[in-house]
Amino acid sequence: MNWFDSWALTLVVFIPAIGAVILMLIPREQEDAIKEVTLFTTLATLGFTIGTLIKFDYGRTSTLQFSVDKNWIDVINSHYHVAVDGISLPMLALSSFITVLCVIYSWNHFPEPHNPKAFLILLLILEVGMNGTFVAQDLILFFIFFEIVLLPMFFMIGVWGGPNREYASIKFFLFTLFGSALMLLSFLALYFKVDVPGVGHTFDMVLLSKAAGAGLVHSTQLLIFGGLFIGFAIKVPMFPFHTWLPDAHTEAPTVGSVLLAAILLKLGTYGFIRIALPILPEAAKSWAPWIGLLSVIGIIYGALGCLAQTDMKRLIAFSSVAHMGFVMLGISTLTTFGINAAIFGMVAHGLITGMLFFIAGSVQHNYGTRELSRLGGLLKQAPKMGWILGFCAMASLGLPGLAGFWGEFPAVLSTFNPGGDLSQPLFRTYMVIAAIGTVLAAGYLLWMLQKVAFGTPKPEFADAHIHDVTTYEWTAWVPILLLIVALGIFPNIIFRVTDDAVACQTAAPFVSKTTVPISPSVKCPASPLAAQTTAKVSGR
Amino acid sequence: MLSAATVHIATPAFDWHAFAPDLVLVATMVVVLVADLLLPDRESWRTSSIAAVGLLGALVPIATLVHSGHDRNLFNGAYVVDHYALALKAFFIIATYITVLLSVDYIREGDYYKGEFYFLLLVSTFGMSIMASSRDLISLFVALETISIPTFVLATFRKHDRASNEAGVKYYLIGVLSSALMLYGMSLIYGVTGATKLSDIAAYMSQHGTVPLVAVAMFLSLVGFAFKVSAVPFHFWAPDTYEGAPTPVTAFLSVASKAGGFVALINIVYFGFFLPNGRAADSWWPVLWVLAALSMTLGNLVALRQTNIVRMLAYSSVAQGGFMLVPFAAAGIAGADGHPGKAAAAMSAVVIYLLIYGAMNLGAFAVVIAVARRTRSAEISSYDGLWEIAPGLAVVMGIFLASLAGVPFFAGWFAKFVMFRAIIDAGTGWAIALGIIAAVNSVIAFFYYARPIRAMIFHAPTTEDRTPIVIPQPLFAAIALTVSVVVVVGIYPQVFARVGELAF
Amino acid sequence: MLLNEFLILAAFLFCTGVYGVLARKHAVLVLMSIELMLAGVNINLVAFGAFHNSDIGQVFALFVLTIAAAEVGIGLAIVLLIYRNLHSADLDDVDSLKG
Amino acid sequence: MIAENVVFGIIAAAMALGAIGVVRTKNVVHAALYLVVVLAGGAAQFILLGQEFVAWVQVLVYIGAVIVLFLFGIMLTRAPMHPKDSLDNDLRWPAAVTSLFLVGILVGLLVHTFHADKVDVQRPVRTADVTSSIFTTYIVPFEVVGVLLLGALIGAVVLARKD
Amino acid sequence: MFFLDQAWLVPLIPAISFVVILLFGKRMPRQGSEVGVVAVGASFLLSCGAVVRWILRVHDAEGGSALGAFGRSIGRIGADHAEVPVLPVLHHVTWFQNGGVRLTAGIQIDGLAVVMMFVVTLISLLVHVYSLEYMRGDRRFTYFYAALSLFTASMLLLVVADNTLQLLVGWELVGVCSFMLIGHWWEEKPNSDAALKAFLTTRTGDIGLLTGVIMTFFIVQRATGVGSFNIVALNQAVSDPSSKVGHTLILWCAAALMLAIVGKSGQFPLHTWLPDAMAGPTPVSALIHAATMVVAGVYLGARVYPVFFHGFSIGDGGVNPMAAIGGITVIVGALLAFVQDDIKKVLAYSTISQLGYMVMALGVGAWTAAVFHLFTHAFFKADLFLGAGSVSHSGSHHSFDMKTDMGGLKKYMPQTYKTFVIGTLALAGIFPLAGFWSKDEILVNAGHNNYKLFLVIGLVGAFMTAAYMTRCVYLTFHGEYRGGHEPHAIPHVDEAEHDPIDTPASVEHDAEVHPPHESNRLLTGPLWVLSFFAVFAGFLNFPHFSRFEKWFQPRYPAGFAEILHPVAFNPILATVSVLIAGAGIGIASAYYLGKLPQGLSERNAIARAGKRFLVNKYYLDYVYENVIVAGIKGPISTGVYWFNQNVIDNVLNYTGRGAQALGRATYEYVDQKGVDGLVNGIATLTGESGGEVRKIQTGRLQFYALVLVAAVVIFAGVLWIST
Repeated sequence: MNWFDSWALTLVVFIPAIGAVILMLIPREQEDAIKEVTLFTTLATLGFTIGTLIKFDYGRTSTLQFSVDKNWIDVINSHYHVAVDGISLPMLALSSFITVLCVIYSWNHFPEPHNPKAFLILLLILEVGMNGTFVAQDLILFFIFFEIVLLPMFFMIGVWGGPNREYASIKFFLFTLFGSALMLLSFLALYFKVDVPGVGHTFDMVLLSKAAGAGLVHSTQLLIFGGLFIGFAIKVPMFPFHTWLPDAHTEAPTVGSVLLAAILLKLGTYGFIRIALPILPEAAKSWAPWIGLLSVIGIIYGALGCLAQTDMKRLIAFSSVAHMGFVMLGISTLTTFGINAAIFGMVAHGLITGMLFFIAGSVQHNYGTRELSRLGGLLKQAPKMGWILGFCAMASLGLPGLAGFWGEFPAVLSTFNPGGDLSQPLFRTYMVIAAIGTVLAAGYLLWMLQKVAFGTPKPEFADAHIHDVTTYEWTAWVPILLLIVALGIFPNIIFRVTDDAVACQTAAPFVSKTTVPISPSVKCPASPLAAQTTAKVSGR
Repeated sequence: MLSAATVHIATPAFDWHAFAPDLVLVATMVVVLVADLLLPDRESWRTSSIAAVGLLGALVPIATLVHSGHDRNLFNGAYVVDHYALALKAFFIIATYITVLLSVDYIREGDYYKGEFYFLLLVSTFGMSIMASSRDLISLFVALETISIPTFVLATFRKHDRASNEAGVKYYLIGVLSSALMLYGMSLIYGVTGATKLSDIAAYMSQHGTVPLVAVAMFLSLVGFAFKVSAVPFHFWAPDTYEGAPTPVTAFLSVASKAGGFVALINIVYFGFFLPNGRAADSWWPVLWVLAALSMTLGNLVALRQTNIVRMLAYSSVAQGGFMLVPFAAAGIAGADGHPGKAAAAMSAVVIYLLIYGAMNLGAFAVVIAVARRTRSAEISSYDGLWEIAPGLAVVMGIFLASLAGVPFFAGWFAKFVMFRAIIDAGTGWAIALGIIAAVNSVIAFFYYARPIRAMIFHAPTTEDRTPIVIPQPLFAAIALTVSVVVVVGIYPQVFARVGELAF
Repeated sequence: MLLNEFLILAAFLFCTGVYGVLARKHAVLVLMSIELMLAGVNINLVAFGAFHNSDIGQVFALFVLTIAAAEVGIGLAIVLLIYRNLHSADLDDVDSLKG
Repeated sequence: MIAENVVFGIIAAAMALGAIGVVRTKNVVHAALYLVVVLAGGAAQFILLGQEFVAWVQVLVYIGAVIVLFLFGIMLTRAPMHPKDSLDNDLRWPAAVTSLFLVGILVGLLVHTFHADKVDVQRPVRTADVTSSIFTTYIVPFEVVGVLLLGALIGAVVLARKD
Repeated sequence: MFFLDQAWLVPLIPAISFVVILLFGKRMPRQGSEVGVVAVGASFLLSCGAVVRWILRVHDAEGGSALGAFGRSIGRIGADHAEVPVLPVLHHVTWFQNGGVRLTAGIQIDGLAVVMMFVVTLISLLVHVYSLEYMRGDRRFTYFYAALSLFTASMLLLVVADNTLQLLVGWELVGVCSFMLIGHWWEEKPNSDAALKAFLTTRTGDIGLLTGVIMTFFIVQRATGVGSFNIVALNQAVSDPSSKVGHTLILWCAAALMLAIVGKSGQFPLHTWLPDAMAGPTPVSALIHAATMVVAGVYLGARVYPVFFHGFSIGDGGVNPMAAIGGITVIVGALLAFVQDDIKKVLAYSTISQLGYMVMALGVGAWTAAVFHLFTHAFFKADLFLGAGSVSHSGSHHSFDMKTDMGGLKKYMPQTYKTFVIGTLALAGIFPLAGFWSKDEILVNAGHNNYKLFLVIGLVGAFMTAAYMTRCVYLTFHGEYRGGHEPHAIPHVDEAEHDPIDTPASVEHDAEVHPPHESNRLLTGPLWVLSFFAVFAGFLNFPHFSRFEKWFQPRYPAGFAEILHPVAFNPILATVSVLIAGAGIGIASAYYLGKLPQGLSERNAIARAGKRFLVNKYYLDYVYENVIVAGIKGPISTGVYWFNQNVIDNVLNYTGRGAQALGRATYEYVDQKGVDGLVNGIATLTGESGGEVRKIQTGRLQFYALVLVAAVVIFAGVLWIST
């Protein structure tokens, strides 16, 4: 255990916090210094993330690495336990990566009322929460980080947001708070009700996963899962808990929207994969058809919502509902295949929708409006931006060869043969609905593209001076665009990281006995506890 | 008739060490009074320093008592100095100390009796200190009155202000009515059990079980404390009194005095009515369940509609009181289920909640006082754009409100957490139901905690005056102290968790 | 003698006091009603003391008496203050804080 | 035994009437006098119960001090001696109903619990025991009451003082 | 075996070219077009190499050296060719791993693939060259070439794919390229509308592809235990009679993939996007919407043919969805072609009709015939499109309206005219041009496999094809030139109006400056190349020579061997079909010429008749209108057209509009008023109840006391009762 192994994750989480403290000490007037410090902080964080990526042992992605486990709150037996495995690694990388780009983008894009100091402090605190959530291996720690992101985002929307920002910010906050209150109840119930063999009551996610709900009667499992479900589903957001999302996105400043779409929504799906499924597998089996149902409803519903929008950002926001529907559909199949797809979908959606929000922000910046009826001819006035928009629309609609496809297709594929002895006809119906959803996705995205980019500019903007993509924008965007292509062509970049981890940590309890699994055999690291529980699960 | 002069009164063995904190407080009272007499009128605010020093001085024997480590049972267990009592004594003293810090400039700049103010504060604190150790109905009653009677006066301290008068009379009358009801209940308990010492009462009940009269008597004897913690429906005085009383007094009422009530509740419920065999719990947990649910819900709902921040905080404190009552119900449920261990854990949850609540609520009031120095108003609208004028105050206020709302990394989350933990631990359907009510309420609570935050940060200032708000040093110290507690405990809750754990 | 004779008398006094507290307009009368309640409590305590043949009832009653006196003192002071400021000691007039 | 019961009955009746008088009279001074009746009756009952010390304290503290205090209060607040309108507020009926319910519940419970319990009035409690208790077991509350009284005194002074 | 083993280079080179053009094209002397031409040229050479190597491989398998084999096989014309297995060249690498399954990317090079590679690269190369002139001065010249490169790469990726997933990738990418190129002039809304329509319609078909591909994965999983998208494995899995794969699954898979074919290959009823797609530049129409992309559906059908064969139970002579849809499309497309005034739309409907032939061929079990027709059709249809482009470029001021802007162009554009007529004759199936052989093979097989109905349909289609093409040729090249009188007064959104920037090229194109003239070599060169193939490609499957069949028909035991039984040439049927086609030409000519007894032209009767028309322009128009309206075809075609535009097309359009309306309604009523309304309602209700509860706090002290005591009473009462 060398220095790096034991400190890397802690640093990744808390360097932004240190940066935030430093920012507080810099006078508000020294904007350049503030920006530079922020950039340096996020870069340092990214540096450590990259270090983690490099030193990560890809041969055993299903094992937790860089693990640190210290006592934190003794009375409740809660630990400061951080670690990454193949499931969290991509998310952690995404989070620290996008944050850097957001800082770069916002360099001279600070929305009113300006005040970079406050804005960047919030951004850094947000990063603490995001990174922390993805590395936490203790339910309480997870909960804390999960909640930390609320306040900065609340202020970002509320202070730097659009005209209806107060409503949106409160709505965002209350929804999430409501979910997390129930989630906390469920965590506590897990603590008290699950008796991990040889350990007793614990908040440790790893141990709880190994126990896999041992000693819980089914109805209790269902209830606890219900609490977790609402908590995470609100964050995702799944239909019908999605209504905070369009408002929050529409009103949020660009960077806020980007982070919201790229990372914050992932906290919910990550929670499903990391917590809900492995810890309560039996309940997950009972819930999965309903989750699947809500997912496909979300896919269609989000698409229909998009078609009704007149505001570009709101449209993209609704598209998130649909896309996250695919992610959740993948999760609801309880198969390694589907959950891998979900993780891929999370990353892809993070990049693509994040990028779309960047563009929406720049469009707003240039035109002062996001009304689709007033826009047009972006390709004419700012061809590069127009093409990037087209590119992202294509990526978003799931064009093969770009990242979006690998989130959708395998998810849909896995619905053909769901795990955990779920009903095949039901999930195949979902498959068809989801496939129809892809057409609708193409419909609304291209419709948006047509409205915004094609045609000629409306008379009111005919003579407007429109900046094409600026240097800062290029710097922030190019990495995303490259990644979208790279992941599209080489999906294995992510799949190879997640595959074993998902198979061993999330999907293992759902391997079906009656149908042939997609995955023939996966070698998981042997743990006496795991073996014991697996035996128990399969013995049922 | 009373001529038996030869009666020999056995001098009880007196553990002076155990009483040292209380004695320091009494001594401070005396010094304050004398100093007030001696000091010229213009200098009499200096009594605050004496009070402050005395309060801090009282912490010294507490520290030595903690250090000495063993529990002290005096008078056959009627008066106990254990970790629980010491922790709460320390809490009361520190809370009062912060109240003194809040009061210094408020009292100095107003037309008040200065020495008397601090004297009365100290008397009340003394009552709390006694309360923490009392394990006897008579002591509890006396301590409760010692807490209350000075605060009746303090609430009325702005003598020429009609609102303050009204605050005083409402507080007084409801307080007296409640204590009469409580006394009636106590008299019945005494009548049935023949004892006033809580341990004897517990022993009697675990032998005989409860009869309807005892159930009603227990309930009646809770009324006085329910009034003190402003549990719905005994809360009516609170909003009016909080609004009318001088703000530092309000802070004191909402934290120290309320905590006194909770300590009394812990004493009577846990040491008196809580029985390991669970025979009595059945008859009182539903009461506390209902009180908790009502307090949370009603407090939150009404707080939604407040425009005055003090009044809002009053209702918030009603709701927070409801949250603090939740573990009582949990303890009762666990007790009735035959899990005394869970009940003890629930009680430690109350203690932890109290400590955290004290820090954040006092802090919030400190900011209210600081802002009111400038705006002379407690309307939420007067907070518009505070972020522009005084970003520091706005951030700090935001932290306190967020903490009250239970947002993590501010101490409030841990308070809520232990509360949820207690109720989930109890685990029955009723417990879960209460937990869900609490969860829903903790969300509703955010609605109104967010309103000042929105006003401060999202709204533009209404005044043109952008000069910075001057915060006097004591007030600054109070704010700094509370905010650091809120942040540190939020990140490392073990600090307070340990206290709560030690207490039970 | 039946214990209940005293207890019922006490209950009656107590409830009469309650009625007085709720229904009397003048503050001083309300304070008197409080004294009625406390008188009831005291009879209870003393009766129970006799019932148990212990001195605790009496001691308790003494404490109640003492503190009741202190309460009345404070109460009258507050009433006086209100009368000075409002020129009325009617509790119905004290209703400016509400909502 | 019968004699005691008769005495109790007479005193109790007087007390009850006095209590009703306190809450019904239209004259504030009369109310104070009715209260005297109740309190004096109470003292008598204490004696009847063999608890003499508390009885005399009752007489001294209440009738000697508190009632005087009330009379001062009445004077200072110029309470109406012959008011035109009622001294009651409009919550009279709900208050009456509530009180009746309360008394009903209490009496019912008492009867249910102590239905035939006898109290032995022939064994008076020795005052010495009382004092002994106060100064040993209850020394803490006793001392606290001292502080409390001081606080109440100063508090009352602060409030009542004209300035 | 370089050319076969390294066939992955074929799609890779244009892909690289795409990136290079995109990044550096603008800075190059010819704005990136040179890169595109060179890259596609290289791919073409590699493809040619692959074709040659493949042929040699076939003969190697039969033993003996290649040339010797060639000679021997000529010598053995008519001999029964024994089935010697020729294995496809398979290479793959791990693409990604998911769920423990290694999914691969790779190439499957066999006869079908090399044919397609050849066709795609050849036509792409020609279009690249053609566009150098045609698109010169276009405002997005560089971008155009980039898109062409990307298209070529994607199409080739689709072609070489060894698994259905990779095929899906290529499939979607060509769809996107089609979208980009149809909407090339996106400034005008109709163009972008058409692009959207094309993309969304094909995407609707892709529902089928998506689910179908998924099912292919599970078909293999059922059969082998490990899921895979591999095409060879798939074909084996469905063909193996002992496999565990249920017929239902295969049927569903076939149905799903059929939907994909319907969408992509413009089959009834999802064909309406194809005419609209003519909004794109003409070279694009030639490349994408005639020769290559639209046949991707047919290619898919051919690729996983065993799935359809077993799924739809082809070969037992019964009507199956594939044959039925193909047959309907043949007739519908042909009927619609009659009433078009836009030359490109005539060709588009013709394409639909011809694609119908191919699908129908697959549906009647004529695999080889379908692929062969795909092969030949690519040449003459590209020829026709490029010819139309040439006409519009040099003859009609960038208009495609035959009735207002063309006519009599024969004398101005002789080379275009000749190549166009060759293409027309090939398309009409006139002996001995390419179309004759391939169409004939379809008909023969349909008849042989007992699909008499489809034989009839094929003949009727052939008749109509000949007729509408004759009309087209007539209107375009004969008669009197009708353009030039009112240049630029045409409301038709055409390519002339696309360039708001006055480049020299667009000035040059002004009709008043330049009367109709022949196009330059960059345009006519490709036309002649294509004409060459249109004439000679058919001889590959000359009866009993049957090289096409021998070389390119799958000859490996992966499901094909037992189901492909192409039948021999049937001279009678061939005669009949030629006669029918000739009749079509004749009757059509009669409509235009027959009423004019005396010849007017020096050279031939048709032209003479045209001259006469020129003289009596108004009269002729009048007659023509009456002929169309009053004639036999008139009411039918017009009716079908009406049905097409108002019912089928509107179904599509209304589906779009309906989806949008549904979206609005969902958003408005369900989301905003329902779900969100509920949320806000709860919030409001909470606030309101706060307001109500607040009223208890009356400010009256004794009211507080009353409530307090009342609560005590209630509590006490309840406690008494409950204990």
